[in-house]
Amino acid sequence: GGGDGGAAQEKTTLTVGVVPVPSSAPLFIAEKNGFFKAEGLTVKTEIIQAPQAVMPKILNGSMDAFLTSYVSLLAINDSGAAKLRLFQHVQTAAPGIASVVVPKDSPIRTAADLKGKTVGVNVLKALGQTVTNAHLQQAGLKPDDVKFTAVPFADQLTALSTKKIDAAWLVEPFLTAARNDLGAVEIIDTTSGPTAGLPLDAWGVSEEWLTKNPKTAAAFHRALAKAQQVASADRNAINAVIPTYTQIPAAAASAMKLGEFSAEVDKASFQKLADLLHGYGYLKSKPDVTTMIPSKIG
Amino acid sequence: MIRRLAWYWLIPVAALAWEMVTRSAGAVYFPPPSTILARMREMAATEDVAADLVPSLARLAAGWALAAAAGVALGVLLGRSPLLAKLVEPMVHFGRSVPPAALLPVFLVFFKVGTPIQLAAIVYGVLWPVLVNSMDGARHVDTQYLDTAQVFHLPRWRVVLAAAAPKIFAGLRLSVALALIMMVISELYASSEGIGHRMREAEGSFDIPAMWAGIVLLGVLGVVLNGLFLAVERRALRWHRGRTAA
Amino acid sequence: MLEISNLSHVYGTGPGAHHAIEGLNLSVAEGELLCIVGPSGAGKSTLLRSIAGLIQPTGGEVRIEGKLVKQTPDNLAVVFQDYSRSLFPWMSVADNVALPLRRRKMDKQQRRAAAQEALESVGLAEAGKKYPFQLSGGMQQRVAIARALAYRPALMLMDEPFGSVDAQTREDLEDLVLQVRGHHKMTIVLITHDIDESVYVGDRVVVLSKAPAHVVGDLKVELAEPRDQITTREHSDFVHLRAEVGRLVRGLERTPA
Amino acid sequence: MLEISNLSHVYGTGPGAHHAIEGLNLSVAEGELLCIVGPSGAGKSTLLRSIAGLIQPTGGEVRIEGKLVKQTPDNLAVVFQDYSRSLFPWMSVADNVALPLRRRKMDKQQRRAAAQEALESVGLAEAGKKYPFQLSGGMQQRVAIARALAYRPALMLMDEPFGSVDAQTREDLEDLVLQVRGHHKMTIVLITHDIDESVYVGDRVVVLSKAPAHVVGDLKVELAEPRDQITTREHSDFVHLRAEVGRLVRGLERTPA
Amino acid sequence: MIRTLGVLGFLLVLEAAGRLGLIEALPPVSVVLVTAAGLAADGSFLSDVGATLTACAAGLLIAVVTAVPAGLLLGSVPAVERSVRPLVEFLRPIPSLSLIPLAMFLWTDSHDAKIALIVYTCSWPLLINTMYGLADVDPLAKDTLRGFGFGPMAVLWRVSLPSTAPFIATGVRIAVSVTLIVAVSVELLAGGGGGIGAYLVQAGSANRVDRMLAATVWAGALGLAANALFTAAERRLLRWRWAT
Ligand SMILES: Nc1ncnc2c1ncn2[C@@H]1O[C@H](COP(=O)(O)OP(=O)(O)OP(=O)(O)O)[C@@H](O)[C@H]1O
Ligand SMILES: Nc1ncnc2c1ncn2[C@@H]1O[C@H](COP(=O)(O)OP(=O)(O)OP(=O)(O)O)[C@@H](O)[C@H]1O
Ligand SMILES: [Mg+2]
Ligand SMILES: [Mg+2]
Repeated sequence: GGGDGGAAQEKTTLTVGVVPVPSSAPLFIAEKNGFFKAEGLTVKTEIIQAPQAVMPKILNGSMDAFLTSYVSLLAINDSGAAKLRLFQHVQTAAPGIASVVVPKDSPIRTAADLKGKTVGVNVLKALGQTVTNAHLQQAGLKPDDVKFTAVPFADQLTALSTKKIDAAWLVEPFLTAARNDLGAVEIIDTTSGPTAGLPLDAWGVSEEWLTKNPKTAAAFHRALAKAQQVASADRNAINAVIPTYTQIPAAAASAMKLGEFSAEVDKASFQKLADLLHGYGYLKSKPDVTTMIPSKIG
Repeated sequence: MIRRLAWYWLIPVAALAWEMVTRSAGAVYFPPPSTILARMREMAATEDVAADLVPSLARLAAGWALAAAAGVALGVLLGRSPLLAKLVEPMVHFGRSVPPAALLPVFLVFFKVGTPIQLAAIVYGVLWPVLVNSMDGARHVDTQYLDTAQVFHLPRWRVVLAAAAPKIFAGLRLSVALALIMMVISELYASSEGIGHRMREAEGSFDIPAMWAGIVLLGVLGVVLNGLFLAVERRALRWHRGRTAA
Repeated sequence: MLEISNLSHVYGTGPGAHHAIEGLNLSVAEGELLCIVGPSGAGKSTLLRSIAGLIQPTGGEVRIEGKLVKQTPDNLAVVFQDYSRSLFPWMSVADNVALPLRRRKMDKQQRRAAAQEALESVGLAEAGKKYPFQLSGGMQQRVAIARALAYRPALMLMDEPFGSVDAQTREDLEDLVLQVRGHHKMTIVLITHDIDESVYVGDRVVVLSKAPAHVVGDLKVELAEPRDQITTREHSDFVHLRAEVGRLVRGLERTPA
Repeated sequence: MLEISNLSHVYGTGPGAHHAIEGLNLSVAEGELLCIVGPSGAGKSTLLRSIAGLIQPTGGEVRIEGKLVKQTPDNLAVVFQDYSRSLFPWMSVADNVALPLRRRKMDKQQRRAAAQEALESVGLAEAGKKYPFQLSGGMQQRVAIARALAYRPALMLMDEPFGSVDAQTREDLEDLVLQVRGHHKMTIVLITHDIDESVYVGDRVVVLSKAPAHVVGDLKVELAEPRDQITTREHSDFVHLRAEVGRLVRGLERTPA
Repeated sequence: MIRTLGVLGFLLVLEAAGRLGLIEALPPVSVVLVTAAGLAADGSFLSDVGATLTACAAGLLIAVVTAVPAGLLLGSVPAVERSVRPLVEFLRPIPSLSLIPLAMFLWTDSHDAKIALIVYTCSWPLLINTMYGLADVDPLAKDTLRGFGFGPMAVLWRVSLPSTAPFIATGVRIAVSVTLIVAVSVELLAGGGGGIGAYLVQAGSANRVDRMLAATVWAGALGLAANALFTAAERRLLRWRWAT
């Protein structure tokens, strides 16, 4: 890519919603390495929790792009409230980064033991419940055999250690904390087996934004893609930026297990995720993920 | 009866105006009332509404009653005892400024997920306006009433309660709507049924008419509960209305 | 019964402090009806509040039956000067009168009857069901009197109890107080601005000075009993005493703020 | 100046309704000082409120200078019976007195001076900076009087304005009212329970019946001017009139509730 | 003095409970307090506090200047009150959290959306308390001024408003903490342009429970300070009330 004249771009200042998790790292790598500047872009970030809450801002144009999980992307598109497009893939799951855990003295030891128990997930009818369901089914249980309840990740450890829930679906860095602080035991690795290799997070934009800002989109995409290259090649680059926009200390950032930062999403895995979600009834209609991946940006 | 209903003229007028505005604006987040009503009818037909309403309302009633009783009792106590007030007031003003959402980890330590934690959240949220109004009301009771009570050795707290009633009722009036709000908020996390849960679900899946259905339902509940409350208040404060009607 | 020694009271502190009472000594015998007269703002109500234990005087002491008054003593009733604010607006008139009787060993029926009787005695037989705000000023004042009378206290403190009623009713109420006192052996301290009244109802009249209040005159009233509105007031002793009290009151300068 | 014709007022409706005034006719000439006496609960305060336009009588009409009273007429002041509640607790005494003067063309300085002057005239020169609750009952009542006097209204309505002050102060205030009236050409309607007072200050005394109130006596008081607390009260005309009013008042039965 | 004792006692009890294992899973109070103290030197946290406070102040100000007059209107014209009541009662129980998407949609600036939600939520205690205060005004006080020929507006301004002031003051004190709660909650759930809530999101994503609690302590402490400020102002403005 090259920094061709910003004058031709529809807009040069972008507001991007970032979730303070490792997946947002490429954006900060791009910023740090001056990729945005080279494209004549100024990127402002706003800390968000999940894209659902900022959809109004996407729709009224006050936010340009945002970090989203694939599940959210699918859910939002399914609702018909907005047409979202996958702008740049970020992270694909690797084994051991999201698991169902139980307290160390819990009698629950296998997926089958979860029958009739309460499992905490961060959001209902989303990734956690979906991947857990897949493993429960493998263990011969029906999704209804387990009661899911929504507890924010940050509060899951408390809920788990005080036995207010029986098990929790956790991701990094909570997973490490659960292991280290509570001695929690992993009973299901939900990013392996039937749910291995699912795509996790990506940068999303609205279709409307894409058609309205083709030049800006191209420039922004070039910068992000470049940063994604850096991230996939050099774990240290990720480690270096994480403490700048999250409260994860440098040491913990380096020790954290991460998924795979690749350039492109694997369409088959994306479709598999969509099918799982639809299969459990979390999506109304069966989606075709290819429609969400723009053929060419710019 | 008809005369009473006539006072509700503003509701259809507002609904009509809203319908026209939303139709012409066509914003996704603001569906016209007709769409919302259609969605409500659809939900009523296809889903077990009672299964969500009943537990929500039961928690609402229990939580409100607990909070109101505790708020009035504590408020009057703090209002009348300067020593006690000094001792605990900082904690009160601290506590009431903490967002209930941020207190979830603390609640999680003490209460079981489900109804207990939801009840706790409702009580916590509703308590404060009742407490602050009762406290302020009890603190500034006309000294002549207190002197009279003292001379005749009348139970002081009853005089305080009656004299502070107008202000206590202001707090209670606030608390009714607040209880509905807390009912919803308490169901946002750690819950799998109830109106709030359904509203969050609707929000999560961008079922905007369903989200508005929840809002409308809350509004209607608010009008109904407030009507009940005012009926009780009219009886309790009859003396007050008569006296202050200029 | 009542011993007040060297009583002083100062409102506020610092330069804005107001000496309401200074070095006041007074004693009232059991069953006596003492009238207190004195200029407006002298400190009469303050004195009465000290006796009732409603304020802690800043100096001296009040003893009732030998016991130092710290809190409101038992078996005492007060008719406040500001009667309208001493009736509870949230209760009917009858309930207002009956309320203190809860401290007597009476059941609800008896309380109600006693309240009705007291209301009748002040000419308000039909007002029981009304609320205070529905009564005229003078009627409210009579309710406050009825409440105190129904209570039958050992010590009754009355702060200008007849200020808002017409002449005829006033006389009736004066006689009512005399009669109740006779029947029930009450000790009564009555503050009044009406010099004639003080002599007519009092066994003794105490004249207070302007603020800070202290006793400037203490007259025993020895008039034929039972007293009678017409004959007593015509009697030369009455006329003489009244002039005497008048002189004492008038002897004081006009009271400043 | 003031014409009241066939005035009636009923409080409440239905079986609990109370007829306070019925078919009352009365007229007051410009500059006249009319005293109204009548039993407690008769309807005197109700009458006064109707004149002031504070209540809409249920029947009949009140006219001031020919104009039907619907709202409170201009240039009128009221001293309420319940003076303590009519003073604003959030204002100093001086501010309370000065407040109505905002309707006069006066700047702040003048208002303050007028308030101070009025307070001095009622013997409260030094109370201006205090708050009402820091005053005794009688002092509060005098503040209410000062407020009305400072306003210099064309029509002044006073509801038992001297009920809570001592005898000496009461006489001073009576003379003050007479003097102010003379200086400023006010028309005054004064309700009182003191028959002597009604004759002493009034140009005319009207006696009301017990509720429902109507006029049962209307006496012209023709005493030598200027009046004087000692000589006027000694005068045989005074004694005669007083007896006459007394008879009219007493002629009424004891007022029931 | 007594206040300090009360707070100290409370903290000691909490600390003891934590140390004795009665409160598992949460860091002890002392740790939270030390973290909270540390935040005072954290520039980015302080700018978050600033963002939250400016939104609160703006929201409260707008709410007071709209809700109090509205309350005065509703409280003094019964026909208007009866007509508007159903609408008010319809709106009051709608949680501001449910309105976040709508506000975010209407206001392109997150900060403005946050202020709008604050205004919406904290108007109710002001409105209701003003109305109840108005119903509590002594009619004789109003008659007094009417007797001097003052018009309805003057009576409203000079009698009803000062009489109602204690109710309004209570409403303001309730509203102050409501502003904080709404601001933080909006920031927490929807970004809302930085602030303590955004800090909570960051701390939560990094599993820093101590920091989350410390930031929560800050929210409470800010509420406490605001309450002290408003109580002091009330004591000055409503001196006559505290003297009796
Ligand atoms: N607000 C009210 N509601 C119902 N009845 C009332 C009300 N105000 C007064 N009354 C009744 O009207 C009658 C006349 O009252 P009013 O206050 O005019 O008497 P008054 O002549 O001023 O008596 P007083 O000398 O005792 O002040 C009384 O019997 C009283 O009970
Ligand atoms: N709460 C108070 N604070 C300050 N000063 C007060 C207070 N109460 C009364 N005073 C002052 O104390 C003095 C005596 O008041 P008190 O009420 O005892 O007078 P009083 O003799 O009853 O007069 P009155 O006959 O007018 O009722 C007055 O000058 C008054 O200003
Ligand atoms: Mg007094
Ligand atoms: Mg009267």
